[in-house]
Amino acid sequence: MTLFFAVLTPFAGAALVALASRLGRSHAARTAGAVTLAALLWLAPSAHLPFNGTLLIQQHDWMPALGLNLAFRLDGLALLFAGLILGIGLLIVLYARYYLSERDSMGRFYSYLMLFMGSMLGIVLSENLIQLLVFWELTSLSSFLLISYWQHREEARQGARMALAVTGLGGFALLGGFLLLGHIVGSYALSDVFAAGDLIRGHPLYVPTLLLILLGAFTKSAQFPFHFWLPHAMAAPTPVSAYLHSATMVKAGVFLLARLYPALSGTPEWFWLVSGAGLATLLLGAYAALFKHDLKGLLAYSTISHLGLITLLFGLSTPLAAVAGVFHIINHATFKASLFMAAGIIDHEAGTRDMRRLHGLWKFMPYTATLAMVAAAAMAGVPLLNGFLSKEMFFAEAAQISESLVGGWLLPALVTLAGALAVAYSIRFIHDVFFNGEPVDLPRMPHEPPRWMKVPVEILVVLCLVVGIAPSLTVAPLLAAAAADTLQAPLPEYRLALWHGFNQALAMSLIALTGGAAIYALRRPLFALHEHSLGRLDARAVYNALLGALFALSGWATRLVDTGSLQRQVFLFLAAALALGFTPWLDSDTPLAGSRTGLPLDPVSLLAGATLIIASLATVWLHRQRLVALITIGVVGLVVSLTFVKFSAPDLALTQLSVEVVTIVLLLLALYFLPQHAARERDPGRVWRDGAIALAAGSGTALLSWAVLTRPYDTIAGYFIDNSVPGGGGTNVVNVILVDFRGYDTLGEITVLALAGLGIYAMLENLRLDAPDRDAAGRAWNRDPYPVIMATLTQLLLPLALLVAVFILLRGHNQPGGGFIAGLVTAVALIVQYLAHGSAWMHERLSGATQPVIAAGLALATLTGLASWAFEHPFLTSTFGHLRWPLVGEFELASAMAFDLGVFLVVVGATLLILVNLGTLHDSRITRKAHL
Amino acid sequence: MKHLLPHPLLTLTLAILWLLLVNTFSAGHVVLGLLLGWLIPFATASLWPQSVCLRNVPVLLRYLVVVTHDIVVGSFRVARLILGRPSSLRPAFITVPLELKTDLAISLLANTISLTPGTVSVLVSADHRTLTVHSLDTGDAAAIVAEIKHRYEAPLKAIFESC
Amino acid sequence: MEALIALIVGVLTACGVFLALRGQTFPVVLGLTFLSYAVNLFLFVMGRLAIGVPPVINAAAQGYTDPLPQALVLTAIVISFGMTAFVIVLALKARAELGNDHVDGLHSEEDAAR
Amino acid sequence: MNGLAMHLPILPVLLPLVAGIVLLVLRNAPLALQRGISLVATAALVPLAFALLATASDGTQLVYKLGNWEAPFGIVLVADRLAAWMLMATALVALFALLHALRGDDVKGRHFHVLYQLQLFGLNGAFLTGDLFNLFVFFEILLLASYGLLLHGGGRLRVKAGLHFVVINLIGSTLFLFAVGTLYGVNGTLNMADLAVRLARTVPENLALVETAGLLLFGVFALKAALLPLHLWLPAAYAHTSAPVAALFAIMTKVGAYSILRVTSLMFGADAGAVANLLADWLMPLALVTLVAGMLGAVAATALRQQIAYLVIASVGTLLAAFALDSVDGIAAGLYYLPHTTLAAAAIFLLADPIARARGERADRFEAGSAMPGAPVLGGLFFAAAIAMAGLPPLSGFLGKFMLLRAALESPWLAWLWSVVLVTGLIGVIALARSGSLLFYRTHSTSESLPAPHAADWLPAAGLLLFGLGMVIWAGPVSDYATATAAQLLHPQAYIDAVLGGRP
Amino acid sequence: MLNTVIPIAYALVAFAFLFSFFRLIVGPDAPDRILGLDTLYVNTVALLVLLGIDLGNPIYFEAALLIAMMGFAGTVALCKYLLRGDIIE
Amino acid sequence: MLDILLSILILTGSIFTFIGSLGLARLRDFYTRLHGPTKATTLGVGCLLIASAIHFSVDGDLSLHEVLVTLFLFMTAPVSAHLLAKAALHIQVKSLATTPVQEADTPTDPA
Ligand code: NA
Ligand code: NA
Repeated sequence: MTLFFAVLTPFAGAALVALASRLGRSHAARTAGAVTLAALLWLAPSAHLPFNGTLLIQQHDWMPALGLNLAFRLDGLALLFAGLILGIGLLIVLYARYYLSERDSMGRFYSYLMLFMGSMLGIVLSENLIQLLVFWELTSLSSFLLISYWQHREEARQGARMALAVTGLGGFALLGGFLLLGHIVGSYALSDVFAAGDLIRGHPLYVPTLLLILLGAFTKSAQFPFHFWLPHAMAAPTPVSAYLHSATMVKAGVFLLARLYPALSGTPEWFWLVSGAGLATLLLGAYAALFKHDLKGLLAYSTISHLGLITLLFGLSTPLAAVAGVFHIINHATFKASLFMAAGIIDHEAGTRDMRRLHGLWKFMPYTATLAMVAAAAMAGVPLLNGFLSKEMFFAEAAQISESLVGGWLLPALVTLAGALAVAYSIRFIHDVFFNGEPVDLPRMPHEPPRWMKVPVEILVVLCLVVGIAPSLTVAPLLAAAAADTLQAPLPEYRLALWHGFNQALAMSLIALTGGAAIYALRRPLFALHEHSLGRLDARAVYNALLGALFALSGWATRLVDTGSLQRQVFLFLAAALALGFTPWLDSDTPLAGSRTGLPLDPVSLLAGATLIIASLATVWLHRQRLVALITIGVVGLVVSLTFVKFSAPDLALTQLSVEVVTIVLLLLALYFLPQHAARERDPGRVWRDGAIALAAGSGTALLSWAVLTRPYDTIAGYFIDNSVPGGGGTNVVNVILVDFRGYDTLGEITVLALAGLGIYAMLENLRLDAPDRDAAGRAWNRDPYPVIMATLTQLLLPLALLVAVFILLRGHNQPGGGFIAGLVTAVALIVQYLAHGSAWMHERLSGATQPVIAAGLALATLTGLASWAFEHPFLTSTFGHLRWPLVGEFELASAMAFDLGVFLVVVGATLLILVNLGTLHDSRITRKAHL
Repeated sequence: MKHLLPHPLLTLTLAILWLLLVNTFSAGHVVLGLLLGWLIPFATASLWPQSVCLRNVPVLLRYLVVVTHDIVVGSFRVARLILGRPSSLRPAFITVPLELKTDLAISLLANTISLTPGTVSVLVSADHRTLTVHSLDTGDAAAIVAEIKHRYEAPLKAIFESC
Repeated sequence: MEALIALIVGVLTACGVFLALRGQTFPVVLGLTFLSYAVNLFLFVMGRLAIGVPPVINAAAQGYTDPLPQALVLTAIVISFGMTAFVIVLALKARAELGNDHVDGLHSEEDAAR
Repeated sequence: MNGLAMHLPILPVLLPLVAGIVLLVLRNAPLALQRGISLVATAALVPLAFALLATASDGTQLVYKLGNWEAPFGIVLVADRLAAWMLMATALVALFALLHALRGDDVKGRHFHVLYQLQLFGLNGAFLTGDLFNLFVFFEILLLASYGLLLHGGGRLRVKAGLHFVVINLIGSTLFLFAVGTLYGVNGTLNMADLAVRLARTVPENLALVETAGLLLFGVFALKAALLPLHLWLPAAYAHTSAPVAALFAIMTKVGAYSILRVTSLMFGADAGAVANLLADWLMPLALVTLVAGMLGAVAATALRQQIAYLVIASVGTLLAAFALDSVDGIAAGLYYLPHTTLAAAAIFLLADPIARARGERADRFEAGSAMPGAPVLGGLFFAAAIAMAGLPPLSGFLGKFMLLRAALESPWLAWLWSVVLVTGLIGVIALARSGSLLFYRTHSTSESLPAPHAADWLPAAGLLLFGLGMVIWAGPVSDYATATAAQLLHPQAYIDAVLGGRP
Repeated sequence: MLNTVIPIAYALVAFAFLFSFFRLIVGPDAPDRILGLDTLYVNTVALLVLLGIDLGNPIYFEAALLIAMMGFAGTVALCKYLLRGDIIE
Repeated sequence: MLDILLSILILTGSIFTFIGSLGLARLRDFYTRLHGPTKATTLGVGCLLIASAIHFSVDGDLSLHEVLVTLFLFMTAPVSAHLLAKAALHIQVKSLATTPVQEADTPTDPA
């Protein structure tokens, strides 16, 4: 578990730091330091293992079925990186404590830093590829937070987003690559992957796998053409740059190359892709670094260049090159971190990083200048410093490889050119900043930084020197362990020493040094040339254009589809339904008509059918004359009811009839507030289009009906007819289905009705519509609201109607009728009273509390269903029996009747709730609360 | 008693209507009919204006016979008019002065007029003093008014407005 | 007879679809009503057409039509009634909130002229 | 079994119904009492769902015969792994959304709690039913409740969105009935297990007919799931309603996805004879196009809630792409992804509310503004929620995506699915990074002074995110359950036997 | 005898239905159309009664009863709309 | 015998139904058209209902519930006619007879 805890510690530390920062600024820094040390301590007991060649793997089950486990690995490479991450991390913690100003939130900074540290540690210690990817993405996310730390700066926000976008691209590619790798190998464990190198390289999916993984590595390591994000990430506070761009974030990419080196390297694809990208990056970075006026910009491009160098080394695919690559990882981390910190000190003290203004700082900060100069010399590859050693190995390998290539002289020439450029920009860094005359217009008078701010730089510079002078006494064991675990093979012969004799590499170094000096001397014409040529090229412009295109495309596509038009939506849905419905018939043997013989057509039915069709078409034709449309649609409803009657469905007919009238009343209520007539279509083309859709949909449903009606079928209906009386206690099978066999549907159905009522009630609240005082023709309304004949005679009808309602309710179980119809009859009877007398009159006489009625109905239906629980029967189990009462005689009682009564109540309540509230919409004379 | 049984006549009517509805004349349904006949007026009592004054049941019965007769005769007459030449009709609006006072009586009169030969009640004046009637084929308007008053209004007044 | 019913279902659907595609709330409501007629009729006739055999158990009955679609249609009628009521009131609400009766709240020429 | 345990499958349906009725009765009771009842009833769904999960986890498929009528004659509830899974997701989202609503959204209109409980009634009923027509009924319940909730509080944009939502869904309901009707007209039954049996025996003369019915049914479910091109109702509806309602709606698209999965696996799956693999040609392309359209919409969005709405569409695409793989691994990936995306979308909807309030008049529009009160907490939570939505590690979205991509390895759709999922993933990251930085990064000094958010404003969202984290920590058992569920779905014979009791 | 009378009766009622529908479609004024609809309802009652006698099944009675009631309610509402616009005030 | 009675009733009923609607189609202004349905059709349906009552009563149980529909129709038809006429007067439809002064525009019911 130790490795797991080592990784977990910084994550937990992030929270701890945030808490500690409430106690004071330095508490955050101290806590962060302690957390870093704690992580180191977790590793300490196992740190000796890689040196013995012992591999430590710790594993915990996570998603074993998917091959995704928490698995940590400590080998040489992992240890090297863990050391860099935590070691340099510790120095950064110290440095940042003095770097950040009073206005910057310490807690936030260190929290983010700890998150990042933990993520990096996770990458390097992962044994499982997917788990590695998890941490990989976490570095992208936490670096986003770090880069955008100064969020009020536009360039910080942009830089962070750009970094996230580019590394995010890589992350997704890497996910694909790892999945393919895992698919090829059958495991995501690195150990298994290493063991399957030949299988991988020979697999047909090798090239896509390689491409995806390299995309991940290259984006993270800022390899050409994905390098552009890195300079923009310099908007981060310098400690962040020092950490992310020396030892950690960007190194994750080359770490991945090293990590998967045994599995993926050694093929021509690997060679050309990796070394090609490395070489291009090496040159481009070195070239661009020379022309940057921003101190951190110079360092950023230098970093790109050095990452290219390392990538190129891994691309060369020779064991020695790989060793050199690992070695340069270490060296670059140390000198670049110190250089960034030095640059940060300069920025911090002088208030600018512009090398056109920074001159002659030697006079103000000689100590810092000395440190920076040593580090810059290491960067240039000056002997006695660590950078020299790895660069010599690099030159040697480049020369070696070139012997086996056509046009082989080109590689040594180009890498020497890159070396010369590196020398030139290093000289520029030293000479421009610390010498070269007097400072120009600095915001502050620079002086040496606080004591403790220099300590991290001192430590790193000392390391550069020590390693450079006595490599075999210092770095050698670690390098050996790391390189061995990179190769997963015995180490090649190599010697870490200052002096290898006078060989080709040394010659290249000398050429680079002198060439670099020459380039620096010629800098002014070169700068001018650059300004007018390559300086105008900007990868960021391409990135911005791409992003702009994405946003433009998104906006265009989204607005194209989503116009906010309901008609569009309805059209699309209908078109989709038509496509779905007609497709099965396209290449099908299914005949349209079946074998069933139908009923003969009689004249009355034909007449009714014709009436219905004419009324329907009239409704469509006259739909702009809204009252007329209402009348014609009333005919449609009437004929539909007649159809139900004709084909043996009296219950349906009764229901349809009642619903019809209530709907018409409802529409009339609404019509009062809506325009009486509507404008003509603005677009006559739309009428044709809609007509075509309507015709297609109509044909579709007609054909579907025809197809089914002409076919025989085998139905479960017989069961209901057989069991209606013995099982349900009722002779009206439809009603028994509704209240018993499928009572659950009915419970749902009355809930819908209740919901409609309540929803409408909620909608109507605070809704006030202007009541028109004239009709469509401009006539004032009739001044007699309650004609006396109507008022008087409807009063007489009410008891009769209620009697009918009770009749329909009670007989529903055995004859056509039931709660729903009875409810509607009652509601209509009461509505007629409202029509005849007005709501004010009604509310004086009737409580009109409809919501309790709805609640009571729902409750009654539910409780009837629940009652069966008492008898250990499922919900809604019904019972019935025959009772004998004196005088009255025998009669049947069924629990389903109580259920039906519930239905009745809900229908009455909901219908009245809807109609009455709608009716009093504009009437302020009545306080609405009173009758709800 | 008045509170417990607000409309005894209605109760009886409803009980009979119930028996008509269920098409059964068993004891159970008689009880149920009476129960409903009591319950429904009880529940809707507030929707009733005042207890109906009803006297002169013989007059009422005779009135019903007259009206039924007139409906049948009137229908034949209207049928003949419809089947005849439409252009020969002499439609007119006729104003009938009212002696009836109660809304119920006026409404029943209007109803009767509409059901019987060639006339439809169209309007009751704001002061309830006159009733406008549309006549399909008007020979002598005054005769129609007189017949209405004599044949329908007088008995209605006797039945509903004599207490 | 089956062909007539199929034709009716088709006509009801076509009218419903056409009206549902209109721009004002009122024809849309009418269109939805048509669609519910169409589908209720469709669902009902899925039990096939039968005359004079209502599913009411009776010693004298000559048979019974399929009762299940009838029960389903009853449920569907009630549900579409609730839905229609809701959408009518919603149309009014939209009229109040959007200031006109266009489904997208756009001003029709008539509203603009006012 | 006896006592309440015997009725376990129906308890998640009845509890919200009874609570809804009680709340309707107590509509004038003190607010605290109403809230208490609503909260208790909603919270109780979590243990109920857990009990069902526990019962179903060994493969048991509880069948509850309503009215004590045998299937296929009566309606049955079937609590299998999938149903329990959906109930759990619903219960969690509902609980946290309700907690958020109690901050004041519930008093902005009438009957919030009644509608809320009945919405849950509809959702749970839809997940549990084993009857196709009953599914329709519960669709209507949940729709009508959602109409009410959507419009809760009123307002111009809300009403317009509501009108569109209602109309399009009504047309959808019509189509549903056409499909159910056709299936009944040909097969004479409504029980889904019975339909499965009969559909598998479809004779050639009826083939195109039942295929039409199946595809129309798919059209309806696709509308509910917001699959392209039927997704247009969603952005406005989700973006303009209140936060808790939008959060609860995160489960609504999943009803459509659930129905597609249930119906295709049971009735049109590999064992379905002539009608087997009905959706094979349709689902994957539509899902991928939906994913792309959703992501492009998220990029184009000009306000946070609109963006989340489009991300919900994108997540539907991802989800259905997983189901479209039609393999144990694919469906398992979808089933793991489903609660993840529901919880994440709900969390970010809930978060959008305090964010909008803390930004004053800029609300949730993507305009740079001044420093907002409570930025660290809200920003941190937004960051986490955005990670979840974008499918980045370490949250559950990543694992879902991982499972999906892994499952696609053996599929002929591999190249398409990978390209779309990976590229849209990146686009999502770009879009969310932009919105996050526009919303949270102060660009000018404070001018208006707004109150800092109360902890209760963001705790429900944080709670949802914690569940997302839990799905990562316990990813093993969770994904195992999803895999077992997928296996159960792909072998529907056990379901059929459980429902029909071995009846032919 | 009934066997010959009933088809004639059907035809007569069907024509009545047709005439009412004609008036409903042709108008010209709203009251004409409403009157047409009202008469159509009553014609339907006649049709149902005939159907009941024809099929010898009393089950259509309730439909007739309801049509009579609902037709009246519809007519009242439509007329009220013409008179007052706001039908429940 | 009963057959003949029934046949007469059915025939009379359907003829009156027919004539009422014929008037609706045939007559020349709204007010005259109003008469047909109000009287003839109502009577026609009444006859048919009585026929039905007789028809089902002879089968066994007494069937008098048709009386109820008749009663209902006779009570409502005049009210419908009245309201229609009132509406027609209000919107001033074309009339063959001189229409009365619009005195109805004063409320009759001060409540
Ligand atoms: Na029902
Ligand atoms: Na039952």
